[in-house]
Amino acid sequence: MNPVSLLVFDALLLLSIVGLAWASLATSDIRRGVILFMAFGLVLAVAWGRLLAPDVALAEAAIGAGLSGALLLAAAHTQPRPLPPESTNTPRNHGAVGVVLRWAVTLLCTALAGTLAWALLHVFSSTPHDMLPGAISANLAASGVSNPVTAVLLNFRAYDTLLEMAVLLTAVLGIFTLGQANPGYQPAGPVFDGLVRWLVPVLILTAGYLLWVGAHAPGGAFQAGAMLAAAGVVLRLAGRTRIGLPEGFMLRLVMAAGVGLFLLVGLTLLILGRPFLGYPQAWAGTLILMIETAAMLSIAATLVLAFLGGRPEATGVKAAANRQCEEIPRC
Amino acid sequence: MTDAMIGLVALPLAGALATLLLPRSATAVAIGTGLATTVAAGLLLFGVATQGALHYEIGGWSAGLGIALRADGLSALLLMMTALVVLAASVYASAYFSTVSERARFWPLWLLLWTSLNALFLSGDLFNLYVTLELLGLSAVALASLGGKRAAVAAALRYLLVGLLGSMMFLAGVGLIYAGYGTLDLATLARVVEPGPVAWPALAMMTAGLLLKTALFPLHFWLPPAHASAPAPVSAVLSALVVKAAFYLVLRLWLDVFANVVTPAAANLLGVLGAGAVLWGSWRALQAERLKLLAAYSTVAQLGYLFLFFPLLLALPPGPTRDLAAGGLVMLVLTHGFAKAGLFLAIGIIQQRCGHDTIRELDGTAQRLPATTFAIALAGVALIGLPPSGAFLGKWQLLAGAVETGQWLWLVVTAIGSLLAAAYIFRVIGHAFGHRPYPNQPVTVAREEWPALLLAAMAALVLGLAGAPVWKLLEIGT
Amino acid sequence: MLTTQVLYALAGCVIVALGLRGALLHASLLQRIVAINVMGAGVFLLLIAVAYRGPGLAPDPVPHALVLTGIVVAVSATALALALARRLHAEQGDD
Amino acid sequence: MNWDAWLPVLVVASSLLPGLVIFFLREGSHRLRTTLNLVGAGLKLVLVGILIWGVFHEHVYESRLTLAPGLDLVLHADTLSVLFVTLSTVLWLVTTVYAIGYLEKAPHRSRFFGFFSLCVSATVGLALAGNLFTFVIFYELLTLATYPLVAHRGTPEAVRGARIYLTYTLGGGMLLLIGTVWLHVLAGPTAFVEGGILSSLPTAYHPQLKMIFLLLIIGLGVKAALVPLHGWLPQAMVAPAPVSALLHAVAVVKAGAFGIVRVVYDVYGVNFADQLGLLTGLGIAAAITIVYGSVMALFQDNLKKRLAYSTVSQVSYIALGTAILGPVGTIGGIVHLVHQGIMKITLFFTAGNYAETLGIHNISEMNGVGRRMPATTLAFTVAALGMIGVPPVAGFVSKWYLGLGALEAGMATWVMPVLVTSSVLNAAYFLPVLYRAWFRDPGPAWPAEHIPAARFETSAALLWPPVVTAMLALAAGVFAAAPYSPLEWATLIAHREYGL
Repeated sequence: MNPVSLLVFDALLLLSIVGLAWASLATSDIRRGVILFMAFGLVLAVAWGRLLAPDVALAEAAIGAGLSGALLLAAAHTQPRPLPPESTNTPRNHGAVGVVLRWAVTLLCTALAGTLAWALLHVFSSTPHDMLPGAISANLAASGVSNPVTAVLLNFRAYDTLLEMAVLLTAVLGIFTLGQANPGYQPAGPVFDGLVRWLVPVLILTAGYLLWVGAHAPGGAFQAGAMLAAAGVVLRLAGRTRIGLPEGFMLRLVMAAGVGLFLLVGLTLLILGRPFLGYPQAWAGTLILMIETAAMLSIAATLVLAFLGGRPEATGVKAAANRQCEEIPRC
Repeated sequence: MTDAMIGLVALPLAGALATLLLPRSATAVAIGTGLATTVAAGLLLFGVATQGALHYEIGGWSAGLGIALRADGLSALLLMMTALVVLAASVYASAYFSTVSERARFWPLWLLLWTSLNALFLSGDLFNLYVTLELLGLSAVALASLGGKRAAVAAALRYLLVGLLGSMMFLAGVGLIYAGYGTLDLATLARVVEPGPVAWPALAMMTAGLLLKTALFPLHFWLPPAHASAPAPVSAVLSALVVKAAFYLVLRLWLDVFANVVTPAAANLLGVLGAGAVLWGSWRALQAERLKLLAAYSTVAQLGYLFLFFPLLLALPPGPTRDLAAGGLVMLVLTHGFAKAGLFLAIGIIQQRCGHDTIRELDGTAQRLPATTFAIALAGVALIGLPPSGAFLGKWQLLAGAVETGQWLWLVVTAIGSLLAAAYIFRVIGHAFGHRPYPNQPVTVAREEWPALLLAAMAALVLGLAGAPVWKLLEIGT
Repeated sequence: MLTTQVLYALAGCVIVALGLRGALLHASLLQRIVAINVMGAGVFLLLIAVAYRGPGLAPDPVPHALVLTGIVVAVSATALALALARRLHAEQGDD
Repeated sequence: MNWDAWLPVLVVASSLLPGLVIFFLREGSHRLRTTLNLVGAGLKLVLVGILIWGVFHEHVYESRLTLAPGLDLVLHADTLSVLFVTLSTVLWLVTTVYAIGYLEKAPHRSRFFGFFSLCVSATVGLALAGNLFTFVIFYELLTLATYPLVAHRGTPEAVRGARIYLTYTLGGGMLLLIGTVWLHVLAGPTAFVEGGILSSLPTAYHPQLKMIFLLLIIGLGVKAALVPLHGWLPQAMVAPAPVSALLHAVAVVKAGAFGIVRVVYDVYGVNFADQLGLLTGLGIAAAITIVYGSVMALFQDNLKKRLAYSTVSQVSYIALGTAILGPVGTIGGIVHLVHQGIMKITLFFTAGNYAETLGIHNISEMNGVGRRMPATTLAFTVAALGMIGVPPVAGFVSKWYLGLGALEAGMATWVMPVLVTSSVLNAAYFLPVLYRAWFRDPGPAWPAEHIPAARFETSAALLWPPVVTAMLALAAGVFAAAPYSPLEWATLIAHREYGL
């Protein structure tokens, strides 16, 4: 790709990204907005690829466009067809105040974009700081994995990832407090059912592959977790009641597994005299893989539960007892 | 002593997981974790007092590469306050929530909130601050919507959207800083950053995001409904700690990391917004119909006082007077934390026992719950800034700083604000002198009233009389 | 290639502005959530543009890790927001 | 345990601790509450006795607690503070006995006596304050402790009166705080030193010092009921009798006057204040208040309102005393602080007795009350004559010294007319009451006779306190020259202030 055609490709890509972003926000119908947003996510994934960020491209496609889109569509689905007046696209106050407000906000946003651009132009004109990437490539060998992004995520800045898993756990606990899951979907027709019969095993296989390959190539726990979640979502859409989610205590265990194992490893290392989350070089690879597996399960369970939109309808006998106990206080 | 730092994050996180896995004995596990974390906070405070600022590199990687945890005087004090307030509110919550399912859902989120607060006060890395802010926002929203009533859910949703907007602005600022200086560690950044086209926009973006989260005056609209409709222990922690965390970050960025980037003009802008918050918050609190709304607007006003310190601290040259003013600021932060938590817990008792918290019909209730009324009075004394309370010392330093630097506007605003605060507090206490006969047993619900009383007493008496060590601790900079 | 970084960074700024405008102006909750996600994507685009070092060279892995964390945090926040919106809608329905 | 550092704290604690304990007592435990009160009062009296003896022999008692760098809570016993502490301790003991009798079957007594002791601790703390910072702290604590007492009855007027009281005192407190902070920034920690400490400041600060003096005096003037700021005093009459007795004779009103004395003598130094021309302003304000108070008292039919306005004018004698340059004027002002306290508390006790025993609230209902309650009315007469300035009662002594001081300071041209007119006005509003009480025939029945005339005219606890204080007033006048008398002590203070 000679530079000129690369420039044309870049221009086209960016135009479509900005165009899709603008379109998804400009429409009045929420469904069109969400679908355009998903398209925006996918094209953005291409842009990540163009900027040599494959890990992020995978995550964007799977989580950013895929699952966020699925969540938004599920929510948009519950909106009654004729949108109630107050939630139409055009802002509430149409009068003079509305116009002034819109102009003021637009002005504010352009000013914000201007300052950002001005600061970034200044940054790009000076030589980029390579102090941190240099240190990473120097310490990559000691990190137990060869993919630098996974090394940063799970070794150098492991503490960030631990807290990020806690964020996921908080989100799903918050969703649980808000009530029961949405009603399920009607059973799928033969074609969709056939597709599901093939698609789900493939999704599970790719999830396993992505988990394993993350150590030395783009991939890792988040992308694998998203794949697994996709399998669960597809089963849910096909109207299946059992979508592979454990129940009761096991479900809570899986949800807590990601953060729990991470914390357990960190604390045992601390007890053994090493710094918190400071994996010994010999064990780093296996430890990271162990943590990533637990993280994958937790992420998958969390994202599926988010798609369900609430506490899953317990089906088993024990669950019935559990539900009955729920109602009587002091149980 | 550095293990105490890890303990402060790991213990509540482990507690959260334990309460999630064992819903039946969630309360016992939670209170146990709470005690352990408070001990850890005490150890840290002792460590910082004896050995000076503590520093811990997670994973053993040097600060540039990995994430560093830092604890200086200021963060150690805030951690200790957080521990005491959350522990007291936990004891209160164990009696406040009646059914097992409510408690099973409450405790994990509660301990996750505590984890995020401790992680935020300890963090020495910009992106890590973003993640802790996000964890704090989400757990606070989840807790605020715990009641499940329409008002609570609507307020929680608006709070979440505002929080997300704030976090995105903060992340944009972090991105700019990383682009410009190639490092995310606060200590190295403080050495490297210099005024320029990268530092100003980045600081502006980060500050805008944080002001949204700390509900400073023009951006405070989301706070009153969210804090007023949340369950009592949650609104206590929201008002006393969660908004303070964002303020702590503004303080850390402006006075510590970006010290030479910040201009007095920008500080004056913060001061003016703070003054607006003081007057507007107090005025709305005076007209509030419900006790919880009054307490929420009083939070908006009290935050205004904290921002009044910025123009003073920047105008004063580094030296003893500036340390005194900084000490006054911390004293106000701590006293408001304890007082507001005590006030909300007391209001929670009134709301639970009498079914309503409208101020006009308080006559009978204030008589049947004398200990609660006494807690409200003590908390009120601390909120107004009357002598035995720590806020009196804080306001004294604020007035002294205003006189020293000749910025008389802040002096006038503080005076008016304090009188308005006296008006809306004594409007409530005035109702305590109704006609009902005096009940024989002053404390009716021990497990709920003692936390409220102890918190309010901490603000109104202990901090006021035993506040001197705060200034000594603050000299231990990062 | 310097121009690629600049191009993508400017696009990022535009998307941030669009997202912010949408978040502030829209009345319907779902569109506000979409707008915030768009703004987040804009910020991530900035970060990745900063990480890009040129066609042949290895990019800086730190922003990639940050963006990965950012995406996961964004999706969990969106999930909670949507659940709150759904509960609010359900409450509005019956009262 | 080093005794000198702990005595002032013990003096304050001797009423603070019983108060805190009483708060949590159940309503029914009368005997325990009464013993606690009396033990506290007795213990305080003993401790104050030791304090007097020590200070008389140049012994230094000081306890210091650092609240923040540069801000110390200091309790320091010097001659002036001991005078005020003795006054409040003696009158607190007497008022406690009276209050126990007065609130026989009333509700909320634990709360009442709790705040009552807190109020006295604040007054004693204020008296013993070693620097302006501590003075401001106890000044605000006094407001907090007295608010529930004024609103004790819970009737709408009581709550309204308390709210007005609060608005005035908190506003004044804020101005006082600003003045103190401003002074602290200019002159550092302002300890109370006989002869004042501000004279050494550069002349560039003088305009600021004048502004600060104005702020301080307005802040203190609210509690000292100087004219424009006295509005709360008549409103606070809704409080029960022991409260208005202790408040208006000892605690609140005197705190303001004592503050003015402290600021003029121990912060500015009287010569420096005169050099700045501040004393004339203060003198004029005091004079206006004296005349205004007396004139307003003429038109009040309600007995307690009349006494309230008489307090407004009497307290300004102290301010007038400080405004008169020279030791003799100072003696007059300071000794009036004690005399007015004793006389006014007797008047309020007797007014309480009339209300409690016969249901009399207004002067028009007092016909022939002397025959029904001779002892109480006798005490009323002694105190009333003292207020007018008739020898041998204590009031005459202070007015005599004020007049003498004015002559010596050459300010007689306007001070003497003020003294004379106010004495005439005092006579104008007290003598008709005496005449009505002694020489008029009582009406067919008393408005509401609660306590029948048994062996004594009313219950013992109500009767003896006014009689004791009346005798004290008489003794203070007759034995003025005796050692340890208020006059002697005031002379000692004046000499130490002027460094004679």
